[in-house]
Amino acid sequence: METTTAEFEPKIIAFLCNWCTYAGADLAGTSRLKYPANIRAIRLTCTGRIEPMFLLKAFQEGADAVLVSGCHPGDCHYTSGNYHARRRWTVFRKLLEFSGIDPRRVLFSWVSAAEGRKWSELVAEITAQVRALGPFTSFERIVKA
Amino acid sequence: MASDNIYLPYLMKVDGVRDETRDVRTLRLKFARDEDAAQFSFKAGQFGEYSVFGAGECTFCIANSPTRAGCVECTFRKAGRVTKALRDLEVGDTMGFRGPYGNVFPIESWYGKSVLFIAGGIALPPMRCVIWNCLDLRDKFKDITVVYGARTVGDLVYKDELKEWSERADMTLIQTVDPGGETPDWNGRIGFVPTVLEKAAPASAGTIAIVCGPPIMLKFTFPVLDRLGFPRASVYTTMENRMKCGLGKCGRCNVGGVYICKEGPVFTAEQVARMPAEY
Amino acid sequence: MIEQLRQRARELLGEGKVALVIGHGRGSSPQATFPVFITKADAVDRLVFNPFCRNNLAVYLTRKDIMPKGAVGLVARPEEVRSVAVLVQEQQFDADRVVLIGVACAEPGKEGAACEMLKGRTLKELEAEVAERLKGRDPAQDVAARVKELEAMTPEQRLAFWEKEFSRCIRCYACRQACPMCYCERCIVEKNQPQWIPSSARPLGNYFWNVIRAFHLAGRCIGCGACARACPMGIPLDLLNAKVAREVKESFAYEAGFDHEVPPPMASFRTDDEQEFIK
Amino acid sequence: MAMLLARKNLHALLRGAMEKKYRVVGPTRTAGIVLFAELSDPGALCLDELNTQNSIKEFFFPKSETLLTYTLGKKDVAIADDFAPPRTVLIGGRACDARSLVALDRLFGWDYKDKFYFKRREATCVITLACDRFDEACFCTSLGFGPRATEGSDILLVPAEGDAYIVEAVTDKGRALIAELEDVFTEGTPGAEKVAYPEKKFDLAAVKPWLERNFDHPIWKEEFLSCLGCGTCTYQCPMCHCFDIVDEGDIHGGARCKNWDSCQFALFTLHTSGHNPRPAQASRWRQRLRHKFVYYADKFGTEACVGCGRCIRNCPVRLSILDKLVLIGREAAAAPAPPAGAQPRGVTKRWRATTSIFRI
Repeated sequence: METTTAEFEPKIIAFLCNWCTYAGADLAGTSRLKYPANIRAIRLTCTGRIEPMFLLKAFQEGADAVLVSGCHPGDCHYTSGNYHARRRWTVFRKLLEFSGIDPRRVLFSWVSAAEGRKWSELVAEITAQVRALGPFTSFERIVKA
Repeated sequence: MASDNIYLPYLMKVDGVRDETRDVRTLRLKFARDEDAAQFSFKAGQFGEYSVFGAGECTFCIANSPTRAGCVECTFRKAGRVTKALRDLEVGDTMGFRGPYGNVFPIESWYGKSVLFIAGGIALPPMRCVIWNCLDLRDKFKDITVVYGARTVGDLVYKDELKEWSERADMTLIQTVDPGGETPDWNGRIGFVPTVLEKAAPASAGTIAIVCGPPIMLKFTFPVLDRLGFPRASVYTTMENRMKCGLGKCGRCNVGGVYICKEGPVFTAEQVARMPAEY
Repeated sequence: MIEQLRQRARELLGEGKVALVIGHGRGSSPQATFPVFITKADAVDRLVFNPFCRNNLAVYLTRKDIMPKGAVGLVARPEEVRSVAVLVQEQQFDADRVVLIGVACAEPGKEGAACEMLKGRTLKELEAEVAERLKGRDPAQDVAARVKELEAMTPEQRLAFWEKEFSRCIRCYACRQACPMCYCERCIVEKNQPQWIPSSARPLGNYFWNVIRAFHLAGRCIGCGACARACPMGIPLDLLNAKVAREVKESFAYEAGFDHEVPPPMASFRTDDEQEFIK
Repeated sequence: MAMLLARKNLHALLRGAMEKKYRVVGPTRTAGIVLFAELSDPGALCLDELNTQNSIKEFFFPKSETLLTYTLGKKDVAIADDFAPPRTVLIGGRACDARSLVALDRLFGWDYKDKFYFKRREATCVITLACDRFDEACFCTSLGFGPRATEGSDILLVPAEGDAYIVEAVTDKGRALIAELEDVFTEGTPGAEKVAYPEKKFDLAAVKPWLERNFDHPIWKEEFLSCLGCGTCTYQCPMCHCFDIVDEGDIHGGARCKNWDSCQFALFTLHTSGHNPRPAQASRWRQRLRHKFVYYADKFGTEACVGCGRCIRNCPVRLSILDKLVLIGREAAAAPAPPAGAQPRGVTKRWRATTSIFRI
């Protein structure tokens, strides 16, 4: 990746639901809305499909932050996948925090297929936030050991 | 191996890929370094540890005959992490091989006798090495008979070779599939290997029997051979237990006090009878 | 009290209501009790109960290799009652498969503390009785205090703390094996396609294993502390579990093992669950 | 006259070794338990406990050893296996720990020689401490040696009256280390040895033939029901040596590792087909006992057990191998072996299938 400055460019792995956020991100693209290229999107059927292990694996592979994003409550393509996911993440992010992973590196959002603008703004915001945090070197220490 | 690291594999290049069935594949491997190829030799019955770097190691017998050396072949079914990775390899890719390990079939002591091979399903590969070894020394043996069965016609491996064997006048091939596994044009037998064997009733006098199959097949085939009058010392099998090191250290392949990897994999039925029922 | 316990066990076995009673037996000292398996009414004198009976016996109820076909009697402290409630809630077996012999100690682990029989007979009665006994009492205050200490640290400090604790992990899985809720036929750590959790006892695998295990117990752990006591390397696993249990309680107003008839919290939801953390 | 090490000079000995650039490993207290670990300074040495939680095998056969590293190219793979273990002084092991090394030498040197183990062996000087106490889990004497046996040690320190250890240099390596650190040792008249011997608890000579004869016996079904199937006993055992070989890494490269594995795990022997030769926990216990006292003894001339008692102290359900050996010893005494040659041992008349005979 080319950067004009020596500024740190974080890698953010985004696990996106196929029906809402992925489509929202697509809309942002077709609407020519600009947002930072730090996001690596992984499309999944539903937020309910996202295993907690996916997040840990992303950190193992060098992610500086992870984002999980799906349909707003009530809008799940499979009726209730996002409700189940919400419960899971409520606990898992607290556990990760307790295990030493900065909660500012574990992010969640609801972005619908119509919210291209929200998506672009969200990405800009979290990229700036993670950039300010710097690289996740402490986890890299565990991976490399 | 030149190295003092007994866990260090030879680097091998995939030289050929052949699909045997829907999920069974044969790889032909050549040594990446000529000096390894020059000093490598093996005998029928030995096995090796095949590895894909990043996926791990897996134990298979060497499936080609030492009379047709110059390469190492393995036939495997895609079942787990390593075999999946092996299946993803293409010609020219690099993988690892440690071996040869284990004891051998005492083929020279069978000279002048008839040999009967009995194999089930994916157990033909360990047998294939011995069959070709015997066929390549055809005049040393009297009758050569192969009884081979699989669950379905589609599960029979080495179809080209089966065709060749069935057409050869100097050997007999009896093929069978489990009831329900036949196709409309199937002209082999139908039935489980032990049953088909008992019906075929090959002569036991002056005959060596070599059996290979899953534990459950062995348990049903040995009694048949007992009844057909084969002395247990003339019945050979190659046992396959889960192995990791192949070097008699990792401690998992033993049946009773016998380490399959070091004292086997080739045993006579007489030796198997002395083992506890834990295989 | 012990006579009442033995009498109930004697009746259950004598009347053929259960094929087996699992309880605590006397070891070389009162402190060293261990699980015993009693199949005959005249052997119930082997049962003991004292404040040092700390093994969670519910762990055996899902062991297919030893459990009889019929019903099982279980000497059940509040920990076992709650464990059985979770196992029944998760449909591992029917409630009538286990006959609970309720017992309790006023201060587990304390020499001379009073022990008594619980009155309830059915799982539902015992759940209520245990809930009543535990009301307003936090038996694991020291654990809660240590959780608070850790929470006061920065994430970096906590990561360093756990890195150091987990560095001792030898991956013996005593934590898993001692836990009644870890009944999976194949644990996630044994799944290798892909290899979710590295199996080597190295920092990354150790971190993943211990964190994921705690998560898999979310809303299920009843806080018996068997994992931490089983750990031969002194890793404070109970802190992870206590933290998760507290989050579940605060977010979903749920505590595991008091009602086997409600849906498990991680397999259900409310449309108005909290979501402040979601942007 | 004998060579002595004053107890107060113990730290000086370790400091001397550290100054000579040895890695010093010894018992140290961490998180409430005493473990063998690298000592950062001599003061970290902790000799309070009779026996450490972990065994010394970790320093010869680590829980995860890198056998080779690989770097993945497009079609090629580069592998490397440089290995140079640190020069180490290992202090504070017991006679049982030291004896385990001699027994493990035979396995790792059997035919194929495991360089990782032997290079660590060569680089390590083992200073053993004879025991001045024992506990109920100790049974070295039942295995035919004792708390001041020298086997496997390079130097043996025997506690004696007068706050000193009597120093026995057992090997050339031990003598060389003593010469290197000679300042801390003194010559003197030794006080009486303070060595405590646990009583002999079973007859080893009777246990082995009983185990050989009784592959099928009600004991196997009745006595091991409480086993949880964890690997604690085998991982803390100085003699258990089973391992797994796995690759760890990413798309660029990684390492092939030799990791501890345990015969007590259900997956240990599971075939790809789903068949498991040892289907029940009790069959795994039988394997553990028979491996230690029959198979290993037959192959290597020594039991794969040194009586250190770690498996007993650490078992979450207090399932004691010693209790079972005592029980087997009693069984053996009650039913003596049939006369030799009466019947060839264990020959199958009927071909049987492996089944689970362990359910209640």
